[in-house]
Amino acid sequence: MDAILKLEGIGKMFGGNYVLKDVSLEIGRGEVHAVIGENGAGKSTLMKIIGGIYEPNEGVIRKNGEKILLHNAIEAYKQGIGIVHQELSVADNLTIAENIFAGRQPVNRFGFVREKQMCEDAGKILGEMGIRLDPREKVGNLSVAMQQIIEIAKVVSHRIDVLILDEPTSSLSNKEIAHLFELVRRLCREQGMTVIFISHKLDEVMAISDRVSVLRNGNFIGTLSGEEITASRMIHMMVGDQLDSRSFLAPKTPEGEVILRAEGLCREGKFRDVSFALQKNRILGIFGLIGAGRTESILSLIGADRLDSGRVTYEGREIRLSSPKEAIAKGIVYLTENRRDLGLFLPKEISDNVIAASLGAFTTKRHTVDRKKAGEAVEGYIQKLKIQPPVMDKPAGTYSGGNQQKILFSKVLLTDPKVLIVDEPTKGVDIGVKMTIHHMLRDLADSGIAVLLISSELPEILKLSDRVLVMHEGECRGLLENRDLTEREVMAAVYGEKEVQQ
Amino acid sequence: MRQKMSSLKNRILCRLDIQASAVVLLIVVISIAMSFVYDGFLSAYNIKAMLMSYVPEGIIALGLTLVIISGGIDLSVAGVMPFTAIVYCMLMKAGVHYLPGMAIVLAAAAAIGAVNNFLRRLLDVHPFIITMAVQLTLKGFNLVVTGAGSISGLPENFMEISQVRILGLKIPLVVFLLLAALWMVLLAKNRFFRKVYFVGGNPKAAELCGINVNRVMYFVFIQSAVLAAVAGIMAVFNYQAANYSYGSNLDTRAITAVVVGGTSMTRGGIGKIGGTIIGLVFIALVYNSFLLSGINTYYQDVITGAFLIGAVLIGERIKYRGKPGKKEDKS
Amino acid sequence: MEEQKKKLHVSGRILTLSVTIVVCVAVMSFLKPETFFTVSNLGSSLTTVTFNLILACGMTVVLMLGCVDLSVGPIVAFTSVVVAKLLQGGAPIVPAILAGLLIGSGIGALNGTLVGYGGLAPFVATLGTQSVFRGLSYVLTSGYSVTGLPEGFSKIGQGTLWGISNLILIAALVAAVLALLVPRLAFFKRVYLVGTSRSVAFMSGINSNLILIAGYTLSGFLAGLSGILMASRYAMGNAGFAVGYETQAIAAAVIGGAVMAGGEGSILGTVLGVLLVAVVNNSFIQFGGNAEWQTAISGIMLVFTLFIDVMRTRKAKRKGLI
Amino acid sequence: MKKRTRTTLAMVLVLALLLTAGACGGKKSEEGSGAADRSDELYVYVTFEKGSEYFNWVYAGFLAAADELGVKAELQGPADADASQEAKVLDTVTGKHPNGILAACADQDTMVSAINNALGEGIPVITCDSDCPGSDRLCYLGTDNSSFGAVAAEYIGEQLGGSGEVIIVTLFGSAAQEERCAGFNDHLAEHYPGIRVVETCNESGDTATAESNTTAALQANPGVKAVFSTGGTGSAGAAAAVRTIGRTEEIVVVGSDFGTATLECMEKGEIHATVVDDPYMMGYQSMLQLFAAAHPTDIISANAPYGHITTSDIYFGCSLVTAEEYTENADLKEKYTNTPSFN
Repeated sequence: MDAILKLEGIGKMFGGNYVLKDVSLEIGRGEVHAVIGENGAGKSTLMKIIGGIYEPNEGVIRKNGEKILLHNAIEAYKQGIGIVHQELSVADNLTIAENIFAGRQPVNRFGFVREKQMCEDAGKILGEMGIRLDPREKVGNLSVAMQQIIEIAKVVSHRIDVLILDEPTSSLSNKEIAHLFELVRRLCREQGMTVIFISHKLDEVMAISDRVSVLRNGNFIGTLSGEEITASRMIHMMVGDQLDSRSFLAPKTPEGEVILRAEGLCREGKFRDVSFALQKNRILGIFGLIGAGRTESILSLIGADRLDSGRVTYEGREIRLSSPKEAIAKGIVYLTENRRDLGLFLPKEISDNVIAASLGAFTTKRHTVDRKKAGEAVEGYIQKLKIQPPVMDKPAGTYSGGNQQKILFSKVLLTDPKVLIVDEPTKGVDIGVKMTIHHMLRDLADSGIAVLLISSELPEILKLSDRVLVMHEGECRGLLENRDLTEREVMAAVYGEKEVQQ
Repeated sequence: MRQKMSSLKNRILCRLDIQASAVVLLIVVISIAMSFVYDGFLSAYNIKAMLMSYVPEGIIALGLTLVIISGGIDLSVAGVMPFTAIVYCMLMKAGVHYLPGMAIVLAAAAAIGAVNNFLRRLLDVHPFIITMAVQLTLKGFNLVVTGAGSISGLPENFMEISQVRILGLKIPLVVFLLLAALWMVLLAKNRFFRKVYFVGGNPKAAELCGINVNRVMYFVFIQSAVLAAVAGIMAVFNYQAANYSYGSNLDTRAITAVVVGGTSMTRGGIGKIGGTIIGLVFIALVYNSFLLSGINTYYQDVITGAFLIGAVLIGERIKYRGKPGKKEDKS
Repeated sequence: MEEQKKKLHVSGRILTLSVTIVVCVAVMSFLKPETFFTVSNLGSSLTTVTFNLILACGMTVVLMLGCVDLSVGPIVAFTSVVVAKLLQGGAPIVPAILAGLLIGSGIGALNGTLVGYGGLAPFVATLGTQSVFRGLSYVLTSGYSVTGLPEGFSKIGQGTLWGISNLILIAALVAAVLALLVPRLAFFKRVYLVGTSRSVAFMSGINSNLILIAGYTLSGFLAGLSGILMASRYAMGNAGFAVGYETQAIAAAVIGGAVMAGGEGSILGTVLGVLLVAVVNNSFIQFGGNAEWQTAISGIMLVFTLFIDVMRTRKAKRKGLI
Repeated sequence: MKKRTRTTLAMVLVLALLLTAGACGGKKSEEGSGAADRSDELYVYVTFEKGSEYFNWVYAGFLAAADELGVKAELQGPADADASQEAKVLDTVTGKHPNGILAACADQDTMVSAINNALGEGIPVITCDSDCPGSDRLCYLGTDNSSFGAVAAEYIGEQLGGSGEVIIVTLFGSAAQEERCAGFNDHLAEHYPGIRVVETCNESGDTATAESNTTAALQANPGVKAVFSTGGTGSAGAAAAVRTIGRTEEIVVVGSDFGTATLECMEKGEIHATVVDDPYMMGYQSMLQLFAAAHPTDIISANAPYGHITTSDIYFGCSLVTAEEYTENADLKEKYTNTPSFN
């Protein structure tokens, strides 16, 4: 197996600590090579290094034997390496065709874009991927899932022989995932393309990849090939010795009464008759893939977005929340999954971020901010959640993903909520912090708070939720009791009985 | 089927830019009404005079459209226009022929445009601040160089060329129409010009898919300054003189035209040259109607300001149904 | 690094400004002892700078909101005209003044609503109100100064208290109150957060639109106050007052450390910015430099102070401070 | 989507009707008193800094003469001093083919092509207050600005007894005010060599800026005994400056024109005298000349296609009104305080 790509001793440092340490591995030509690891294992960083976005502090990348040095995306494309990023990078003010051929549209001799030919080429590429979309459609009008596919089409349209897919299936439906895998296999067979596929969903990895490399906490553990690729081996290598108790964290207190009930929530084009009930001391998990309308329904519930119809009763009385401000005042708090745009004031220091949601509590009679009381509260949470480095005046933006999530939790908990809604709480967080968050959520529930957990990570849902509400494409597909519920049963509910049999 | 229908509706919708069409409707209604008030309103002479009076604003509005689409703003144009007019006259009086003189002045403007972007990146500051500082500096310089008087008595060969008419139109108007057509086609079709939409829409994504964002921003600020220089030169063609007071609040009128035409300052990457020209015609029309109908022209500022706010409100409320702009944090 | 850089940036800026002012004053007092460093010169040049100072304080708050207010000049003119017409029509002084402050705040609130609920870009909204109220000022007066104001009213702008001109005292009061409240008041902490990111503030339960309206209302109120003081100082209301004052206010605030991206800036920095521009202009005239250079000076100073700031943060970075 | 488009269209229509109603309403339909058939003749006065008090007085005279002759008059022009804007206004007005245009030019050269173009269309054009010598305008009616400056210099020369330092406050860029400064300096050099002009400040059309620049100049030259402002805004600013440094008694302040603010300072004794020309008469005379130019008789006139209009320029004298004269003389006060208003 001649290696199209060899990584030797790759090391990368962010703000003083190693994110990747001495990673060496080989990617065979024409194979589908999966790179797996828990959140925070350094998968995305490694891929960004291969894709030319980051430059490694140590180590060498060899392509077809000779050393290459990449500074930006353009040079990577020249070397035949294309990367599809985890966060969407499409310009939603432009058409599909323009997004696919960003900056390299076919032009005539005056440098004028040949519109017709561009649309035809775009149509051809979309056709190959089995998508019937009008290339002149504005990307802004497409669903998140469709935008992800446009992103992939854009990268594939470059003449590349190494395609990196950074967690591409996170927002695709089962049908779309099947399409994607079929396309990946076709690219490998027909065009001899090498695909590096990053995921932390083991079933997908087993379905598609020829070889699997495992990363843990920035170190390279090993590569499995052929029959060696089994779920248990992979989990063991991903999690290592530290026993990641995947078992269900049972509640320690009796079930409290229903504090919040939502019936028939609807919003045109986003979600239809979403209903659920939240009980004190219990965690209700909502499982579904991105684009299933879970976040949208919650945003409408707390008044951040429009709600067309539906009834919400809270502590016995019917309410209609007009803004997050009113929701927080009533004790209903939402921890957003979009830290960058909705969660934290990145350029501002920790103390500002933490007290931002409960300024009222820290305002003295003379309308001034009681700095001492605020300082103590923030200090308390820094100790309690062990935020590193434990300094008050460093900007939130300079912290790692895990610590940023801790800051967000401090901000939310400071408002001492009665109902805590967490959205993808462990996204982009390293394993250590993930454990603390899981145990914290369970302790919070035991302390009397009604917790609503939104997550697309099935193990996390199964580990924490007392009851699981399954949503798919804007509808509730079923409410399952979590008495040793298995992943298969949940997926069955997601797609409804018949589809799973195929 | 549903897929097909929505894209068809969509294509119509984005063609029929609500805000620009509302302004076109207003233009038609006002023209009809004015033709009753003053019968010579739709005469060739009046239309020509109306367009002639908005040539400098028009040329500058073309450049500003690209700057605003890319997410920036350029106030230095109000300093560059008189500056180039003055330097151009001084060069000609010093014996430089008007063609090389033109080249020198355009090069100087390009340098100013480059300085705008360089300082914007070096000082990591909003373009509003840097271009305002450059405007103040240039205006001060213009005042000192001309000693607050005006420069005239230009050489004979220039006086002749400046009176030449092409197809019955004066040179400044012809130059504006040519530039408008060129910029419209380039922005719609040319690959490099299209990059401005990417940089405006999603700068990070543009960087990732291989667009040299810095080079695009240099181009945007340079073309804005060069067009301001062209406006300055056209003023000298028009008046055969230069004065420090030219274009004293030209930037306000040009930006109003661009924004009324539908280019958005809260959402990057939205806007068309066609919209800007519609905005321009609208403002020229309002200005002209006041002049001809003899109403107290102080009301004109009130009406123009009110229409600017009204037009953008219509755009915000209808086109985006109040969806908050991605960049609403930026001013 | 961002916040440290910002912390260093604001306090560093205040340091640079104070040093520059002290150096200028020292040099000038040395070169022109009898004309520069006299109580009357310092006092009188301060008096003439008060209008800019009040407007610049209002502008600092708007910049902290990540916005800009181009309509302060016309608000000054419009308020002066309306108050003068009221007084000319025989209205008693105090109600006329209250009406003026109300008008200024009203226009500010309009700006805030257009930016907040209307979704307009701050530049576009205040550009619109700028031409509307400049036009209305001319419509009301068709260019004439509105005179014949009662003696008591012009006493405010022209009188002195303990030997110091009332204008300086009022401006100093405004600056002191704001300098005291801005770092402490919870309202300004919300302004500070909305300026950084409206969407994060909205999700954190801060009513961003209300804060925007309040910020612009404060700027409008201060512009109204300047309009009243100007009307009383020159005993007339005039539609041509304060043309282009918004540019000077923004320049002074930015020299003082305010950042257009919102969230940053201090009242003290702005005060020093206004003083520095005044000292430089004053010295320029003392040297008999032709006054035509004045417009260019503030432009060059703006770029220069920003430049020093960049150099200082770079040097600090090299020394591993941040 | 449909409902919202309907509301937009409705809103847009309302706005448009509002404007057009304004347009029709505003059509000037003043009937001239007495004169027979000339009521549809239109004479336009194009100025810069439309709204400055001085030009309001010129237009008042222009309008009075127009009413006398039973013709219509109109005031147009930019609010600022941007010469290129004023040239555009003149081009547009030419399109209306008025019977005559009176122009006060923001600067000497920019208006040349606009004026010649209007004359080319057969419209008589004359200039007033600030001339445009390079153009073929028929004649110029204006104040003899150099004598304007000389009158002020004479008064200051007497008051200061022939020696001392003086400051001039002027609007940079205004041709008329530049001539006044020149007249002031020449007269001083000739008759009162002992008096030295130490500083020329810019009032830049804003009272507060005039005050701050003048204050700084006064501080820089403590020996100054007199201040002369060549414009209305500058007068109020200079008076305020002198008041700021508290030397109202020692410093002689001479203003220009009779803006309401200047008159008030005169009453309070903060301005000792003001040089006044007669803008009202200038406007009135200009209208008469323009009317004559627009009505050629069968005798061929000096400037052929147009009527019998003076070929040499007309200069109006100016005089000095001291504070005492103004306060005692009742009808003088009455004349200047009832400012004409028109829309």
